[in-house]
Amino acid sequence: MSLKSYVVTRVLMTIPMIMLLLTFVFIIVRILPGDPALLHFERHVDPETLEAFRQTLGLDVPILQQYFNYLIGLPAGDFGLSMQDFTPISEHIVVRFPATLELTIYSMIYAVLLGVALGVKSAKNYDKTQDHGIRMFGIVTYAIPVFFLGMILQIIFSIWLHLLPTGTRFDPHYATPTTITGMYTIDSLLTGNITGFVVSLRYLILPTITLGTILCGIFIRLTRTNMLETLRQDFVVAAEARGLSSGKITYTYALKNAFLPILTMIGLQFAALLAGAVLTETTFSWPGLGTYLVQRIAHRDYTAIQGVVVFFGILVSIVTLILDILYAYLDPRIRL
Amino acid sequence: MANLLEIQNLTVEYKTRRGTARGVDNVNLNLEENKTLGLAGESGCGKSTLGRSIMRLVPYPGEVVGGKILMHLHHDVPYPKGVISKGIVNILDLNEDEIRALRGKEIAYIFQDPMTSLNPMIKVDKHFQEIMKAHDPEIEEEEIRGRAYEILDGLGISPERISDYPHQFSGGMRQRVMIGLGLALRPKLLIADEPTTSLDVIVEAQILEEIAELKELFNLTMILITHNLGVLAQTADDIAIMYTGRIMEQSPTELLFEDPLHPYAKALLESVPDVQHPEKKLSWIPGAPPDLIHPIPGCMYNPRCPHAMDICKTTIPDLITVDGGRLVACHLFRGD
Amino acid sequence: MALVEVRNVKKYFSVTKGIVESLMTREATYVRAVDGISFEIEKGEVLGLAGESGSGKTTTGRLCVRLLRPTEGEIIYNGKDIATMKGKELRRMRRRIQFTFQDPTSSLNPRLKIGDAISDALKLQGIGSADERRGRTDEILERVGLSPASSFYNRLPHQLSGGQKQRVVFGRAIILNPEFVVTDEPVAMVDVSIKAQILDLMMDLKRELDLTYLFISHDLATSRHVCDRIAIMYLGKIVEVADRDRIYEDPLHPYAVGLMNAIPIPDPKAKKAEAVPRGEIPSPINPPSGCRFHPRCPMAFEKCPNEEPELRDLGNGRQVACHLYDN
Amino acid sequence: MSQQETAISGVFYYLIPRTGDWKERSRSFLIGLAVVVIGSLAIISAFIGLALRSNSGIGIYVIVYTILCAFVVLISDAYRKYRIQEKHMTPRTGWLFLSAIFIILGFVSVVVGLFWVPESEGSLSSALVLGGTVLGVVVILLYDGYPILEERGSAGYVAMAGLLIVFAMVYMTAVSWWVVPYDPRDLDVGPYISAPSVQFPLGTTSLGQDLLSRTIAGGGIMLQVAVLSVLVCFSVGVPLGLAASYRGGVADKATSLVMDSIFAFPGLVLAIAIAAMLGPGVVNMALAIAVVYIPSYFRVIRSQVLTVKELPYVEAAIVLGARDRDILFRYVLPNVLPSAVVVMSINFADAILTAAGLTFVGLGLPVSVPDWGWDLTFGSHQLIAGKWWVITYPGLMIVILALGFTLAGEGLNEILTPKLKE
Repeated sequence: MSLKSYVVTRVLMTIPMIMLLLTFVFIIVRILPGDPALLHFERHVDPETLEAFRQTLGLDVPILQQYFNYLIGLPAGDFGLSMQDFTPISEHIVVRFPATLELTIYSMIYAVLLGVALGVKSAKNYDKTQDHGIRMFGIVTYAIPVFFLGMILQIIFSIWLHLLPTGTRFDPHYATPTTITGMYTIDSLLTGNITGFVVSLRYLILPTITLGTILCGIFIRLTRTNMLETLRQDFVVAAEARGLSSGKITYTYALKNAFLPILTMIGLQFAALLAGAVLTETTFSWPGLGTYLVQRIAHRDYTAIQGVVVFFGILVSIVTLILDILYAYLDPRIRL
Repeated sequence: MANLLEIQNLTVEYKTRRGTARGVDNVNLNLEENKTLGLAGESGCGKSTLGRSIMRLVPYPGEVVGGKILMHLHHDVPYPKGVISKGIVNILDLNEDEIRALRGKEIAYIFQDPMTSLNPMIKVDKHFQEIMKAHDPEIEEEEIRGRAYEILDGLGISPERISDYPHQFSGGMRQRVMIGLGLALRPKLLIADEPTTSLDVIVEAQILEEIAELKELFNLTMILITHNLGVLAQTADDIAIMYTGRIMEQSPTELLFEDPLHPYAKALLESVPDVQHPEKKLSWIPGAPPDLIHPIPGCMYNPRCPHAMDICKTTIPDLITVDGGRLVACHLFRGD
Repeated sequence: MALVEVRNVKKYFSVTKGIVESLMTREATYVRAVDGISFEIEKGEVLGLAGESGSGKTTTGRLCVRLLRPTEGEIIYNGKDIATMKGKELRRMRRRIQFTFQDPTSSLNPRLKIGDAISDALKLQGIGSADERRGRTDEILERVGLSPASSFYNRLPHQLSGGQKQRVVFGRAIILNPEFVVTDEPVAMVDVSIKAQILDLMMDLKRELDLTYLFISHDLATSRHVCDRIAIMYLGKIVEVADRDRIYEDPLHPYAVGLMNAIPIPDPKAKKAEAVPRGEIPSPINPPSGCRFHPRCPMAFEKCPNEEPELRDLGNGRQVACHLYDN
Repeated sequence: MSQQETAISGVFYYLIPRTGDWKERSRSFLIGLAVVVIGSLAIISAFIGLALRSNSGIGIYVIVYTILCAFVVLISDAYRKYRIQEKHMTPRTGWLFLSAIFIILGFVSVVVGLFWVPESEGSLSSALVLGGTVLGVVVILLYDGYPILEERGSAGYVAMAGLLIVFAMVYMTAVSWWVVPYDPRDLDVGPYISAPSVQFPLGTTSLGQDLLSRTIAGGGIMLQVAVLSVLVCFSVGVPLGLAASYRGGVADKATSLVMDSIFAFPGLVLAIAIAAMLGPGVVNMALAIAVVYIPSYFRVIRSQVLTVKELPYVEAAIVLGARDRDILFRYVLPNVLPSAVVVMSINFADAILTAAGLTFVGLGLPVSVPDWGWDLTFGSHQLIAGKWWVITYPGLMIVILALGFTLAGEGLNEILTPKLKE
């Protein structure tokens, strides 16, 4: 199959997946509970208020029509209105998403770097103490609830040692970097605001370590398994038999061959990363989409919950799509 | 003629969880220059392990535990940190850098499965670059290409295919690439480990033919490891028959086929189907080889041997020289 | 009448394509593993099927036991077409036609005792009570040389040697009293010193149980020792069929000639191989036009790339598909 | 080995653990063993010490009763082995016998519980049944499972460690209500958020609850949610995977697409959406989690079935006349179940972590029920004041429980699906 037709197929495959997802979320939020409007008001309200409430949110029309309105609105960026204050959810997303994105990007980089480094170390020392230690580290980090790790780090580095700040993204004593992308570290660099960069980076460190550490176990395991598998292959022995050095073989052969699975895993783990971000943000009062979602839960703001969930879903689909295409482009065995 | 390679009392052990198995047990072997030695035996007899230990590439968990592998170097072999001076060197005494300098440059190894012996992620020309750069970091890109073209052309692969990936080649072509890589630096010794076993009979004949031609052209000394005695009959000058990690008999090819001395060699030859003699009654050896983790005392062949005597069950027969420089390890030939 | 009659059988495997690609190109891509072959096997005969990997010989064997369903054509067994059989009828037919696999290790369930592996055949066919099945299994174990049966019955496959496993596979194949057994490379995975042991077992079983074999092997030297007739396949086609001695001593088809020349001979005094065909077997997705062997054939002439030769009878039970022998 | 003359001496023979030769052991193994044994003894004696001054007053008796149950199982197991050795029992009837012992013990425990403290309305009974069963299973695991696991080397030890941690946690939770020093629901048993002291060894919460009692008793909700969600996942995912992949065709493609879509979704976010709509409750939480993890089972089973279907020995069965259902139940199912068990074990850890996450974002149970997730959530508000103990102990408990399941899954994975051997 040619790369072009693969890309087309893959893009076409994403559409039914997103549709399925939208429908699924719609069913959960709008149909399962019966009447989300009634659910929103915990106590009894008078019928007129309820009716007006429904009308504003577009919940008064038949369910199928609601479904179509929702499908038609999405491509235009219409994620509906919040039940709490009737503001468009898309506005909140625009404001808060950069914070989440910044956190996830740094965490992913940290997780991949740490995971791959430890994985390589582990594979090179196969079945030795270091290998067992690193694998144990991977297993233990997998078993720690992300918010628990966040709290422990917060106590140690922020409260006891006063080394790093915590809570929110930026120090109120300084001017917030000018918004370009919404990601403070990038914005401050773009505007040449070094203080802003350092401050925002200091605020990022703890959440990034928290989220990244939880995730790095998977990359450790993946790198280790793939490297061991590659090092076991005939062509590695064949390369050794030709006099290539073991360092060269480890890094250019084994690591390079392990790179593609890692790429795939980055795509798969992006979803886990967003899920972890929800909890990390809440722990560190990081003003991203995750905290927004949790706040909306407390307010029983079901339309907002739906909007954020759908946004996350679409985001994941697109990231996976891009990585899949990248994979196909990089693997010589697929490119014919 | 002088010996290119002398193996003295070589013992290789595999330490597994179940126990220790001697893959190669006290083997002595001399290899004359410009000759082809066939190493034959059934699966698990240690012939591949023996070949690999010459390269110091015994697969994990195997380990050379004793003996010497002496190689006669006709000229100094430089490597990045020094020079191995000419004369006789013990391969087992070399350090990592030194043995790496010999691999590919003085000794080439061809593996059984061409499908897995080339790195699927890199192109064929990259394979050539790697081996040449490993032994001569200063070599020019141009020269690499030129030499690779020349070698591939000699093997019937058109030069424009040099920038293809391995998966774009058929099995026979890949094995030719492997041979080309092996001979790229004009080594003295070629160890071919079942080079045609995974190939079809026509391609097998083609490749054996090509190897024979290249041997003449490059003045190679060759060790051909195979279970197929038919292949050896046509190509080897001498044949060593192995069983349970020991050499049972070593004889010039014609003498071996005419009058095998060791009962095992005799039985093995009688079990080979011969397309030219359909009237030949095929025989077989009863029983199975002993488990090497629980070796039996004396000659390991004694439970299957029709001539087994009491001494066979207690004493390991030495490899002794009998008429005309033939070597045999059997108590039947004690008195000679 | 022949016991098995294969008439113009084809087996195409479709190559998986993307959704888009299948929309863009009309023509489906197929691997033509077997592309119109016909042959017959007489009762009590051993027909050898030889050829290189990719020639379609294993697919042919699998078609004959209906592990695969032919795309086209008929397989007449005892007067009945088994190519289209289904359900109960097919299950009953399976008692008569058996198959042995190349790799005895993977064709035995690693968790099943070998006795159970053999008696499973009876259980699957619903034959006999538990005691009867046990008795019959013991009999079969002894029959294939795994005696005493009681010491072998409870062993697991990994406790047996390669040769013993192949014996179990044969035991499983004969317990249903078949007439016709397709053996796919039965000695390819066993060591040379016990090859003859398996072949002896095969021939003993044939004599005692009146079996008919389709013996699939790439090893022509072995085939020469066991087969009565040999059919040579190339790229999904049969190129030559003849009695054993004729085909080895006087092969007609240029491919058969090349194949014979390439066989390694365990005799240092024998002549070296000569006139081995160039190149390698091409992909069966887009086989060459006309005679499929023509790009590699030393004798090819203008007719070969254009016209496909038919398998024609030259008398004496000899059939060749080559334009050199067009009258 | 079969020279036992009487049943008594035979049983006694099998009571001696089969441990292999001590001289062959490496020193690190012996040190490790000593650490494990001393550690376990310390924890057990601390637990018994706690039980002696329990709030219910009968804590120590509850523990003694469950140990008695384990002892009965131990003797029955030795008897079973003796009978099998003497060929009076087949392995099959041996296991039936053992199951019967378990059922009888369970029944006795129910009756004992009901008559001992009738006003507990069966909660004592369930504590006794669960506690006794868990200790019994641990005995079987140590006696019969250990030799099997030991053969597999380090993977065996990992699996063993994981399973023992899990069983220890389950046992602790099962008998917790009867051994804790204070009622974990009671407010104001001590000062608000006091640091660890003699009276409150782990300190108190912001509502004045005893943290030690809550830490011991707090696993119940999480375990219930985890067990329930894993059961739902398993009983939906496995049959669905089998059916879809075995039949193939459009149904398979459609189901796979749905499963892949769910799988690609951020799990916790989906669980949050579902749990938010379903409202609080053990069953609702379990369902929310189950939906997220069904695809893991489906995918593993599906890929396994597709592999197994092509195995030569399955083809051999087809040639022998096996029908589809023969193949599915006799060949495919036994081969894919080990993978499902591995997924299940890892899935327990996932379920526990997700449950904790749901509680953390405010979708948990009412605060009166002792739950590690809640204590952690509440404790997070006290963090800024440096009150570390409120979160540390419940958090550690979650980690240990999830770690137990992960270790068990990791070990079983290596044992049951051999991939990277030697």
